[in-house]
Amino acid sequence: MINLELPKKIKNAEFMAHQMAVSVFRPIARKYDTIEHCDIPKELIPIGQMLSATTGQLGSSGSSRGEEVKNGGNMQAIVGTTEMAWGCCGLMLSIPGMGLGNAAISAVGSPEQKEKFGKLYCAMAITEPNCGSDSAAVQTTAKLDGDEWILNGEKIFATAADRGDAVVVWATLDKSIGKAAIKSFLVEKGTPGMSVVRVEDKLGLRVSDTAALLFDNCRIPKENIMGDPEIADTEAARKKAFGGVMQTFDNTRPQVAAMALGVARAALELALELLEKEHVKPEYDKSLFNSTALEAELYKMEANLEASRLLTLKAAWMADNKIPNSKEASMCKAKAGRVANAVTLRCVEICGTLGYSENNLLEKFARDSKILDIFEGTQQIQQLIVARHVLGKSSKDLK
Amino acid sequence: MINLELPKKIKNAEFMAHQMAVSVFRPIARKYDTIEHCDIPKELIPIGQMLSATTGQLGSSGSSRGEEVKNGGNMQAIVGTTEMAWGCCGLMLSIPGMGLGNAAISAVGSPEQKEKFGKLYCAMAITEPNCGSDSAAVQTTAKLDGDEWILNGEKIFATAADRGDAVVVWATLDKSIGKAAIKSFLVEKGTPGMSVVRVEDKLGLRVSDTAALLFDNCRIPKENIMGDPEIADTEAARKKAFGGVMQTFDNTRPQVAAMALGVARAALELALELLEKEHVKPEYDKSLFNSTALEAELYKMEANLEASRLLTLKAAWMADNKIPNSKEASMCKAKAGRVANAVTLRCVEICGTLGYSENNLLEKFARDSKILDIFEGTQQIQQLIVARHVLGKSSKDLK
Amino acid sequence: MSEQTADLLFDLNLTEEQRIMRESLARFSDVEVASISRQADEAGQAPKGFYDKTAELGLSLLSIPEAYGGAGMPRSVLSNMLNAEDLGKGDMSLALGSLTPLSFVNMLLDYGTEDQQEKYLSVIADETFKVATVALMEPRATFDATSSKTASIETTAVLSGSEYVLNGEKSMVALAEDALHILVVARCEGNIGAFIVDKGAKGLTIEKETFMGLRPLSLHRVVLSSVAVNVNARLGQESQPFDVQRLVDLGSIGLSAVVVGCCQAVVDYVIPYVNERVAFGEPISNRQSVAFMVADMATELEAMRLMVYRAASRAEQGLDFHKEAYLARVLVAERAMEIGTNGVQLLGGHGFTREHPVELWYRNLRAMGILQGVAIV
Amino acid sequence: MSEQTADLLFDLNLTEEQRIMRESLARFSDVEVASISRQADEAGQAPKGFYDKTAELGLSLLSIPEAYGGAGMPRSVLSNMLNAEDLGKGDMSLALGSLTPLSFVNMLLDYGTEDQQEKYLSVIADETFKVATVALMEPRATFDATSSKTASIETTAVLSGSEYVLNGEKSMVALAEDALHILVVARCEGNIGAFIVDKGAKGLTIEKETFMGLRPLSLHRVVLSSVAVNVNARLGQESQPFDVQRLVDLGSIGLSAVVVGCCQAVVDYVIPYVNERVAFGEPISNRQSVAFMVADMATELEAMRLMVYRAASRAEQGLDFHKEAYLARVLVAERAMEIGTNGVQLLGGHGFTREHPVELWYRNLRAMGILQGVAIV
Repeated sequence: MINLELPKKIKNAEFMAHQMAVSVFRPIARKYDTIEHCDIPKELIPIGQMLSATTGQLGSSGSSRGEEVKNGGNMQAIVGTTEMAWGCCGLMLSIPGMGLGNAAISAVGSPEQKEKFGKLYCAMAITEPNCGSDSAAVQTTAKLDGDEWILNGEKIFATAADRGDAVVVWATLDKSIGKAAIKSFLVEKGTPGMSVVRVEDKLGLRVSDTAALLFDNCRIPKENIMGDPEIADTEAARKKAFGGVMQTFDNTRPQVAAMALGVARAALELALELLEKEHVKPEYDKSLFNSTALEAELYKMEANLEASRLLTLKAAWMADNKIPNSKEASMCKAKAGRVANAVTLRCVEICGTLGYSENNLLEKFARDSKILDIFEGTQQIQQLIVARHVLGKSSKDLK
Repeated sequence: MINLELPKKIKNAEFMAHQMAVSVFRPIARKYDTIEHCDIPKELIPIGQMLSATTGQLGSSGSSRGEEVKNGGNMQAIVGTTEMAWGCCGLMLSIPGMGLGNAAISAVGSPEQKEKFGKLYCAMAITEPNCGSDSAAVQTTAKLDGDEWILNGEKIFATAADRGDAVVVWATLDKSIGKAAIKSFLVEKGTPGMSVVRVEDKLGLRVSDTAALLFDNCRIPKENIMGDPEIADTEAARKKAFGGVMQTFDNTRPQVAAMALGVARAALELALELLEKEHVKPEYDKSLFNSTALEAELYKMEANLEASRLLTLKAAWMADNKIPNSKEASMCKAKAGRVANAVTLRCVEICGTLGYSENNLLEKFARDSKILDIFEGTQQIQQLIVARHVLGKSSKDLK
Repeated sequence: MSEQTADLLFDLNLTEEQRIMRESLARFSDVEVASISRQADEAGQAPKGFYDKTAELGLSLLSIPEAYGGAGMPRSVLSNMLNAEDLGKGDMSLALGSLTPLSFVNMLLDYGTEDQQEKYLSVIADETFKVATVALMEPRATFDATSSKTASIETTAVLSGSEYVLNGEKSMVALAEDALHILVVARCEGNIGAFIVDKGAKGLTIEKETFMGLRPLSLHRVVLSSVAVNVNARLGQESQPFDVQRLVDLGSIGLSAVVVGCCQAVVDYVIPYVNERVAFGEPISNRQSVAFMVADMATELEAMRLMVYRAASRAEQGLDFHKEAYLARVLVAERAMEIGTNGVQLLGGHGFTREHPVELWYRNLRAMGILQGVAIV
Repeated sequence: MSEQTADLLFDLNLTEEQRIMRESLARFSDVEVASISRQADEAGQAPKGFYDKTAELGLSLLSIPEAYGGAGMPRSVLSNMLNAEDLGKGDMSLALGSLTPLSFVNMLLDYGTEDQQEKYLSVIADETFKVATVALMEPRATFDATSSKTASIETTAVLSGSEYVLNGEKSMVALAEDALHILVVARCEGNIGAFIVDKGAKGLTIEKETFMGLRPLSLHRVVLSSVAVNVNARLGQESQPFDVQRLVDLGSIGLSAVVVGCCQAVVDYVIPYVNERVAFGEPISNRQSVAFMVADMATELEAMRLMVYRAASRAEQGLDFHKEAYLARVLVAERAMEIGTNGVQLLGGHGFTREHPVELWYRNLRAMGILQGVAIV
């Protein structure tokens, strides 16, 4: 039966995450935004330990159990992420042990790899200076030399690559082959030949470290390749191999949408709080054009935010029910990303000097939100994916 | 010195056009919208005679005289068109003798052609069933057979082609050559082989006749070709030949923008009138977010309309001053087209039952305005042209 | 309505009954509604016999108690919403017309006394289409029935002996000319009440109104000039006063559902069109400006649908649904009208002609920004 | 100001003087302003000596009468606007900082008595940068100085003997800490007045405020706790009362001009970037989603500029310009903030880093939605 309310179990998870956001994240959000570059914030260490011990809420894959569940790990991860991002999205991304690399290892790592790297804080390095959303254009190479892989290349925008214990690195076995030759490799911190070139100064999410890495004849053990070391030789197998890589995005995109929901709701709630002090309170008791401009703006923001939330929940529900959700994952990311950016910016504007000031978190939310419409595929990439699904187009026809 | 006010001369022309719109067009606008298909509305015949006798305000090309004028025929045509469209855009397009074909003849016709066809009501037939904004894809053929051209093909969306006395038809001398082989031909009404297939039923601009024409071995005299009958054989000459064809758009696009301005301003004024009866009156005395939703909406519409108006005036001013204005012509058409559609629709909405009702003209303006964002190049085509200019792209790079 | 809902799982699946109903309504909507949409628009009315066909679907009958000749099924806002969506996909005007008696039925089920239900519902419960309608809106730009606190409703009902005397003007009343009963919403002693006015009442004038869209719906101006009705014609009792907010909210859900159906029709129509239409040597859907517009339409349509479903499912569960219905309306109004506009834009000049249905949807979808409160769910 | 303007032709050409000034300011803006924009943002202040360099341009001096040490040129809103645009292209904060004394000068030229002009303007007319500023805004979300009819200005001035006593809080006051004089706008006997408060006045507290953007501008909270000023410190006389609306309108024109300059910088930066950046085998500018975004930015920038030029040219001609300034602000606010956002979006992840200036423009351009009324033109 159609029901779009969250069940108690999920509500409880939401409540717990919210409590953590209120008590741990919010009080230190401004402080670490100002500090910007630092080690793992100490307040996050117990949280990392706690989350690693339970099912990692941030690692979205593989969480739904064998039993027939309709509202499982994906939905739970959505509400958890939303609440933590409500607290501070930058801090959430800085929780040790909750890296994107960890998610990849738990999804496609071998038992040995899970054993060895599962407890570490693992970053993910995909993007390169000359390939943004074009994941198939990886130029970093991996060459087998006896019992070792030799990695060469440069990676940018690797979240937690400076603070992490290890990095999952995408590299190609053979540039001439394309997608099918792209594999991922586990590189431990301190491996000779891997160096952090710089940690980025950013507009927002300042507490989260975003590093550029250089691989200069970096040698790692042969068994540190993830998945099948062979290059698929049929078109179908090639597609499948790269598809596996791309599929992780179907799980992570709703997660980024959830971050966007959290940040945007945080901004909207704070704006309402500030406005209520000046006796502005939306009552939903007049039609849009019979309201004040401020009320109308608040209603429109709330409507778009709620719409984004429902799209995101749907994508998660589909994943929990093993229904392919690539289109819906991009739909929710596209809408939540642009809505969150628009909402946080509008909240700054409607709160005037208070919104623009560092005395409140609104301006921080507006800075943090921009990247949520960019990473894990920009707005434009999401539109492309949705359009290909809807129109039945290949990536060759619709570029 | 920078001045964006209209000089007295132009203001006077504006005033006269407005008077005509008020006294002739407005009173019969609803009537002819309802009748839809009819002969030339009799009320327009004296207007056509009057305008033909003076400089045709609708024929935008060739109107600026030899003397050094800064505010000449183009600007005058803009304000005249705006005011007439304010009255009723469909009626304006139905004024006999003011067809797009007339503009083409006065721009590129030979003295003999001007003599013979100048006094007739001439339509223009460019679009074909399988080419919309892609003017270079013309499939209608013209073949020289002794002293006659034989035309074969089908044309659609030819304004005034049913009511007009003659049609300017675009046809290709050789499909394999492309743009350079496209020429225009004068075909008199009643020529055997040319028939009106149908007159379109439309969403808006109902009084204006939009016809589909069939050419089935239609023979016309050899001298009815306009411009050079030879096919340019160098790349540069080819570009120039087709460029000449395309250049007429640089003159007509600001004219369509002017129509959009007129229709949108008509809607906004009527909405204000209806709202004032219910004691809503924008005073510009509060900041946007301290206004009511209705006021804020009115301010935003007015700002965008004024912006479109200034862009259009700039394009006309450039033309009057012989400054190439292809980019600006597309900019003003793009913005005025989308703004006019949005404004007219919003006026319907904010006036509720009154806006949606046939008792007022708001709903008609909202129907009429849609095509203004489509014909003479859709919104998307204008964006393409502006983008090519701004980014320095060829039509091959940016499709 | 239950006070507290069970701990349901988040679910987007239909019940088996809903699934079967959808299948049959989808077929009906396609074969009997969409196929006559253009003809009805040009004629400005539904073809003869059309509404009797819809009566056979039993839409108004379902939740009328068996004692009064109905099917006696529990009223389901969700199922009604799904029906509205399916019919709306065929044609908005014909959908709203078909469901007009249901709005009257729903108001009587919610607020009518037993006597009122018996008297009026047994008339509606018929195999041929019996018309009753609700008159809420008034002909003013700033009219707003969203809140009973506003003074926007100017039609008045004044108690005089054993009668209420009604004065005022109502607008956009569907099928009023054929209606056996019109439920008129009016101000009465500082409150808002609803009064059943019978066909042919003295002082009642009904004029056809024509609009940009919804032309076959047959909308009317209803002028009440000292129309007297018996006190028994006032809906509801002291204990359960008539709630105009609820009427408006259910109206938002119902209209939004019809509109979601229509937007689905737009999306379904433009996709093959842009894939087949060639310009500059390729299907126009190979261009990002076209493809992204379609992607956005599909995304917003999905978002609209989920918003409407949530409001309806809360209503069904007896949870408060005012805010959800309000926000659904805000989103649907903005996006649906945009989809209507883009439908024409994607077809270019062809979209402007009446050869294609997009111009009709352009006109009809604007109603989402205008209409308020007819409780067809 | 003349009462009635001559019948000028529509014209977008600059005067010869303006053309020459543009050339030299464009060079200055590029070499001396844009080059230090990032450094100043990170430092949260203009580099030492920067403002003295701008003083050499004579921006504040130009229209100060020769008798007080100025150049005695007629004040030109148009020329000032062009200067603001050119400086804004280099950096919004540094532009607004450079022009801050001019806002004080302009207010004195418009409303000051001869005595006031002599006393205060001769201090400003100096080859080194002398700071005076205007304090209008207050730290509230709904603060609105657009209308003198609103009660939005809460700072008060109460006449007590030969003094006015000022109480209240002002926000976003540029360069207040270094200001020799602060012109404080306050409510006084039901009207709005402007009062010159000198540096170090008793009861005056100045605190640094930090914002999302405009970080080098050095904005301050100015708290007035029973600050007493002589009656002669009240700007203007009975005959020409201080006009807060005019202040706000000139402020809109000036800020809009600075913002137009900044938007030009964004457009100029993204064009080569998207032409050079390759993804999926081609420059990203070959994709319609990217190319159309740039086309739209360029179109709206042109529209913004024309709106601002029109308002300024009307002010220059002595025509009423309130509505034009108001509408220019409405358009510029919406579009400039959009251009700021799209600047980052076009650079993708790179735009999010502080290696590129787009994130700085993203932050600075939001000020267009916040700041009100500093008459720098």
